[in-house]
Amino acid sequence: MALLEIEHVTKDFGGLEALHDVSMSVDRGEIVSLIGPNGAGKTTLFNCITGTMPPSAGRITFEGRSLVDLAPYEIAARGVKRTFQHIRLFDQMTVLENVMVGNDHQGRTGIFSALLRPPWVSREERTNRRKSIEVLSLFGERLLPRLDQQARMLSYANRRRVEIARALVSGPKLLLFDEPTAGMNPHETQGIVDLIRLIRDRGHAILVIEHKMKVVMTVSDRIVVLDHGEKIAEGPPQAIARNQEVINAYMGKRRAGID
Amino acid sequence: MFEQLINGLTQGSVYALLALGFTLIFGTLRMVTFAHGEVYMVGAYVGFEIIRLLAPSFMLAILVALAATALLGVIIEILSFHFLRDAPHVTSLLVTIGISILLINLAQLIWGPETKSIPYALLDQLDYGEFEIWGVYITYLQIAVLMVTVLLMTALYLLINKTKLGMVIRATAQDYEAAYAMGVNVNVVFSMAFAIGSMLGGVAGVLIGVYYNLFYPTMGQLYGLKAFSASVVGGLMSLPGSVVAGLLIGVIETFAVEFGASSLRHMISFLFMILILLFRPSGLFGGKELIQARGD
Amino acid sequence: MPRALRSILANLPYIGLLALALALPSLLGNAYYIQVAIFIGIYIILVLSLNLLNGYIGLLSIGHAAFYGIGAYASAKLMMEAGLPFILAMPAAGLISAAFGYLIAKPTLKLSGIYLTLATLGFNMILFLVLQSWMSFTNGPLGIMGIPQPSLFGREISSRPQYYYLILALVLLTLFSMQRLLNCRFGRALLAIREDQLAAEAMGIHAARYKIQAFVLAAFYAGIAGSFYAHFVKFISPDSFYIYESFILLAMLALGGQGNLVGPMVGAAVLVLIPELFRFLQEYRMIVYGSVLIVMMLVRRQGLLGGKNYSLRLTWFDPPAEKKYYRGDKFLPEE
Amino acid sequence: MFKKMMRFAAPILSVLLLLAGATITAHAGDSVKIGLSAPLTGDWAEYGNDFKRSITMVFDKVNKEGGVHGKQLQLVIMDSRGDPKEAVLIAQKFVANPEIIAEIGDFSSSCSMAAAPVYEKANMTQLSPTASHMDFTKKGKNMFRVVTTQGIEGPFNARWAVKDLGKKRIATIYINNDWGVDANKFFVQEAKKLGAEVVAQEAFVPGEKDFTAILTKVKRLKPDLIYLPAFYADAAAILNQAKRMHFKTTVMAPGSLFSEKTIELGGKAVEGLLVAANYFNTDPRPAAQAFNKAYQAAYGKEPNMFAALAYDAAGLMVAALKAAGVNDRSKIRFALEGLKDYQGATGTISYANGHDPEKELLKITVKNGKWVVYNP
Amino acid sequence: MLELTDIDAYYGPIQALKNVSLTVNRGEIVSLLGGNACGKSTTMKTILGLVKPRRGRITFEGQRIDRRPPSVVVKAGISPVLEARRLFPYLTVLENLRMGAYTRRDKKGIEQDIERMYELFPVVRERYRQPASTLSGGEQQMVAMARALMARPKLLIMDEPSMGLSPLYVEKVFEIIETVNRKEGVAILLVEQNANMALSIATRGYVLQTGEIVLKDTAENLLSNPLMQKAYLGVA
Repeated sequence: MALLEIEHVTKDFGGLEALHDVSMSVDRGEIVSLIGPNGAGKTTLFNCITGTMPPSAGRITFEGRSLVDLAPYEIAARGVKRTFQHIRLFDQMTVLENVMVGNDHQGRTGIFSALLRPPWVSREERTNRRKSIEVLSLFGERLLPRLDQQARMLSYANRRRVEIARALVSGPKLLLFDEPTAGMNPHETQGIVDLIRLIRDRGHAILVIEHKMKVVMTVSDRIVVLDHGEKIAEGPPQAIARNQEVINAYMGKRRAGID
Repeated sequence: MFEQLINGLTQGSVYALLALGFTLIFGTLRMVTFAHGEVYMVGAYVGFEIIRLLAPSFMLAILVALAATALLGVIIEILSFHFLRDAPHVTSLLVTIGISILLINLAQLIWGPETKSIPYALLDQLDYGEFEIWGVYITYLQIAVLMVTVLLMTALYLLINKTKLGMVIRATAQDYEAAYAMGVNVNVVFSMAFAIGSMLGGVAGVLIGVYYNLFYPTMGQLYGLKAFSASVVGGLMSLPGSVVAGLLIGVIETFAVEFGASSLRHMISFLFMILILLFRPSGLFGGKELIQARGD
Repeated sequence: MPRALRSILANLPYIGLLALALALPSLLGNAYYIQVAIFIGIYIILVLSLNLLNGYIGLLSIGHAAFYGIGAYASAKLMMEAGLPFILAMPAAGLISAAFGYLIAKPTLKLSGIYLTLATLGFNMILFLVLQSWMSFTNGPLGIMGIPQPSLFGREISSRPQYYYLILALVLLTLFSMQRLLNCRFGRALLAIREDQLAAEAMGIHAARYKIQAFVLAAFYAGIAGSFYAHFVKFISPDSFYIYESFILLAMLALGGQGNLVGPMVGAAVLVLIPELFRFLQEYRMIVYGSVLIVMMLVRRQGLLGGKNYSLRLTWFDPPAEKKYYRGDKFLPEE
Repeated sequence: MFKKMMRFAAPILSVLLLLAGATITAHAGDSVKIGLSAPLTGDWAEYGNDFKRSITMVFDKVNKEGGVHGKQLQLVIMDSRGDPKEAVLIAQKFVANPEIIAEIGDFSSSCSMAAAPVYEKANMTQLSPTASHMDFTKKGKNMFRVVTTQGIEGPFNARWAVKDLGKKRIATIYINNDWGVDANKFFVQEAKKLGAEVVAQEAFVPGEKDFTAILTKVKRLKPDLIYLPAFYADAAAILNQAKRMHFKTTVMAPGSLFSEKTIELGGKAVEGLLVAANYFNTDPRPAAQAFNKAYQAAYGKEPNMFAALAYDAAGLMVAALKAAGVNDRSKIRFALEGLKDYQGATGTISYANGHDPEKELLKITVKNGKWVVYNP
Repeated sequence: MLELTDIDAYYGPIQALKNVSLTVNRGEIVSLLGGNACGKSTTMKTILGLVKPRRGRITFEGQRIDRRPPSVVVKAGISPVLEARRLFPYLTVLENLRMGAYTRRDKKGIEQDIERMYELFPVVRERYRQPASTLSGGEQQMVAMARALMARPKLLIMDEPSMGLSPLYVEKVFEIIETVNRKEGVAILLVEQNANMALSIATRGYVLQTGEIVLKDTAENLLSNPLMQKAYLGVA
């Protein structure tokens, strides 16, 4: 059984169907890309998985247990973490704190233990810091010197990186990346591609929404194509690249007159 | 009972007028003002001065109060909103609190802290006979208060739904960025909305000031807060909702006194507000009428 | 440098300030100034507690005086009628206030933004009106008089300097506990919720629970401040807990700057002092107060010390950890 | 490090500087200072200003005549806003200033009583012109008042209403504050004892303006007398609204309503209002006439009862200072206790039996828009 | 007619546009292409005056319009079709059209134009009494275009008109864009992700990548330019 199973998921917003009967799955150690033109329902699918907007119909199971009707924080605690299309960092917190928040659900420190500070509290805090710094070190020298900078001071690419680190720090079983390379130059994009592979190699499954075909083609094990809320194709990169329907949907049809 | 109903409606119409102001301002600017009660107070004092110094004319007092409170509204808008558009909500809120403190104390300097009233010789010229219906005496002043209220509400309804300005206010309320991109000077629209809301408050001040013939600096405090809860009960953005909620609260308060709960009286509006917030945060009627108001 | 010496040096500013605070009564001498200092202390606790909500978790409460009032009435009643000693009455007042905080927070927290704010306003008004009209319990607008003096460990607290040291101790406790709370998982979660609740929840933070906890905590601290107030002024009446008191707390917070522990203290001090300093202006002084508030919000909306994280890290208790793990481009493997 | 320290210390230093600034107090050479704590802003500001006017007038006169024991009297006025907490702060400020020898105020019972422990501890005399709460003078040995308490006024009015006027069905409408609750309680107790039926007791909160609901209800109960412990603005509103609904009945009220303002605000609606007053402008007693004239000369308007009470407070204070000297706070109270038959504008005052004065009250009423002595 | 020279724009500390220069001539359709977050919408907002550029200049028919509010820009003859349409959801379709003509004072002309829009967009006539939010996405796009045309613009700038529309409607929308361009003689700056579609009706195109213009050419050349595919889609 696959890690994440999505079966016949439909989501409608007051009559407008953003997703229609979508089924797909993500397996352990797999990178699956979700592509499709703007407004195809990719982000909506992410929102359904993470509990931000529960699906109107259909089943979503993770490790065999249903995710539908769980709150976002519960889903996150089960090991599903995400990044956002429009980067959502905690702007006034430092880089390190941002990443440490990703570990919140693994902590035990509550009000009373915070006040009394038994030894395990500082141990927990230390472990959290160490893990966070370790994750941040995946980006080499880019973020380590900026641990104590407020997130809002970072460049666009670095913000992306912090967001990824935040999602990654708790060691989730499944990572959802929503356009991780948007707004990055080719060099930076390559860095992300390498990183996604590295993450996969560490044993995380990844579902990624991406527009840059080059990224999609090089990084994916499998590609799922959405258009107007429906899955129109699924398969390995080579097959998708040749699929005319996909090309039409994604890049827009060439009009007969000019073609 | 009929008499109590009339009492409640008179009282409620004031809440309604004030609540309309809150609603218009919140609906358009998405900000809460705590200086609205003081706008009401200023309106009342302006009316008082006009009747006392110029002429014992109800209409004149209302007109001048309209102008004065519109101006005051624009000033408040500029201080509390225009300069603070990108600031957190609480900043605007605090400025209006500051303005409220300032206005109360300025009024105290100008008119003195004591309760003033229009001399009876002048007031008699304003009057107004009375008539009896089912054993209840109703004065023409009471009728005038109700009529002006109804007139204003109708005027506001027409303004919002039938004029270009109204359309622009609604458009700005719904999506001010899009309105801005259409070439609307949204700053002016915000000021206008605030001014109109303040005018309603100002007129309420004149009406109630003359009706009870009592003017004092802190007269707007409790009224302001209650009208505000009426606005919430009505849905914060619904103009008809504020009217109904205002009237309803007025009537319920009156009947609370009738049934021996005088001390509960002032709690009612706030209890009502909390209940609405808990069980129906969008207000009695869904609460989107300002931005939903339909012309035809 | 030996570690002890280093931490003494690092804590020098705090030691200096503490010494100053301890010496303040003898420096001031005059009982009136000590009294002003005591009121500053009360407001520091109140504003710090409000700061938990408005500054840290981003819930705008405009009815905080309600919890202050509950604490004051609870403490007075517990001591006068249940015969509890002060040392029990004060925390009990805090707990009762916290319980009300829970009752308010639980149902209202599902409301968003402005609606929650309005609910706090409504609660404050209702509490005020209840205190005013429940004659048999609160003695209505007459208020409760003759509230006994506190006594701690057999010692009566009666002189101004004694009260001063009591409130100083409470302020220090508040600061100490808050900085412990905020410098760990709990505080980080609050900030994350303030910054972006959706992202925080997507990272596994149980926002609703944290919000309730923050509300309860804030109510607790406010209740403690109320208890002290009751036993200090020895007279409480509903007027002291009217919505305008909440507004003043908000003003103090906004003026000082929120989201850190220093700003609220400064805000409380300044707004207690302004009316005192302008007492000679008699009826003009409230005009000054209102104007200061307006001008301040327009020219420096983040407050005197807002927008920055003034870390109140007490280095004896919390050695900064990150430096230990990060050396140059390498981080140390697990110990 | 230093920077960090400064960043932290700067706000606190600035606070200290502010405090230091506040310590610069004026030094007066040959003067005696009396504190006045009164509401100059807020809901009760008008009364505070009445205090200020009357007391300034008395002190100016005394100073012109050479002062007390050769020293000029100086009034230190502070605004309590009607807030008990403020009153406590002010008390502390007065007590801490060794030049201030005694205090007059506050206006409301709650402020006066909140501040009382501070004065008591410092052994400073606190003389409130108007605090009428029964417990005020029980707060300590240094608390005095000029006004008669509701404990005296209430039963006095009840006897007037029930025994003299023969009213049997009585309704009360009272302001829900410390004073109003007391005023209502003492009246109702006595009236019931005398056999009257109290058909309604309606409270209203300070600031209330709409009384139609209460009046409609009371009207239906057909009382033959309404007792109205309220202040003049409220009373004027109540009576105006009652008139508008053609609700005619006898109305009686405590001395709080005795003011020109009642007639100014109430117009024809207050005709026939019955009041028992401490002070009356056309009171033929010389002290009252002297005050009335002096006040009119100074401020160009008729004084009210509050002004008269404050006038007497100032006069009593001057008398006490003359007797006790101006050097020792603790002596003033003995001087006050020793005063016999002080002829004040509000009657003959002595503190021989406790710190509440016993005075003969005047029965007055409104006739043709004027206050006149009640003459059945 | 429209000329952007060396525009730099920022969102907070983040640079969104670097050195962007482009021109639109009278009567032509120009496409501005690029992937997500590449600065397309920012360019459009900068032209409209919703974002203030930190550097550079924008002229329209010789008039400087950078740093001017939208009211001036719209009056000068530039009308926007906003991203995601941004209709006023609770105004009727007719009211939305009137909002488009906000800056105009000629009542008669406005009424005539409304009639014209009814002809150009039959949907608008059918639905003119309905609140805009009750329309489908494609219908809303029509209304949005009609609203923009109500200002009688000389230049129409359109932000992703194809977004979220069904293929059928995308086709239709582009047809209408062409019609509008031809019939009304309005120049159009088309900000699009749907490259093939956009270029098929455009005369020229620009490709943006991370806030910089990386390619500019005629539409035909761009369509056949392999670099364009690479830059825009990252297809190898």
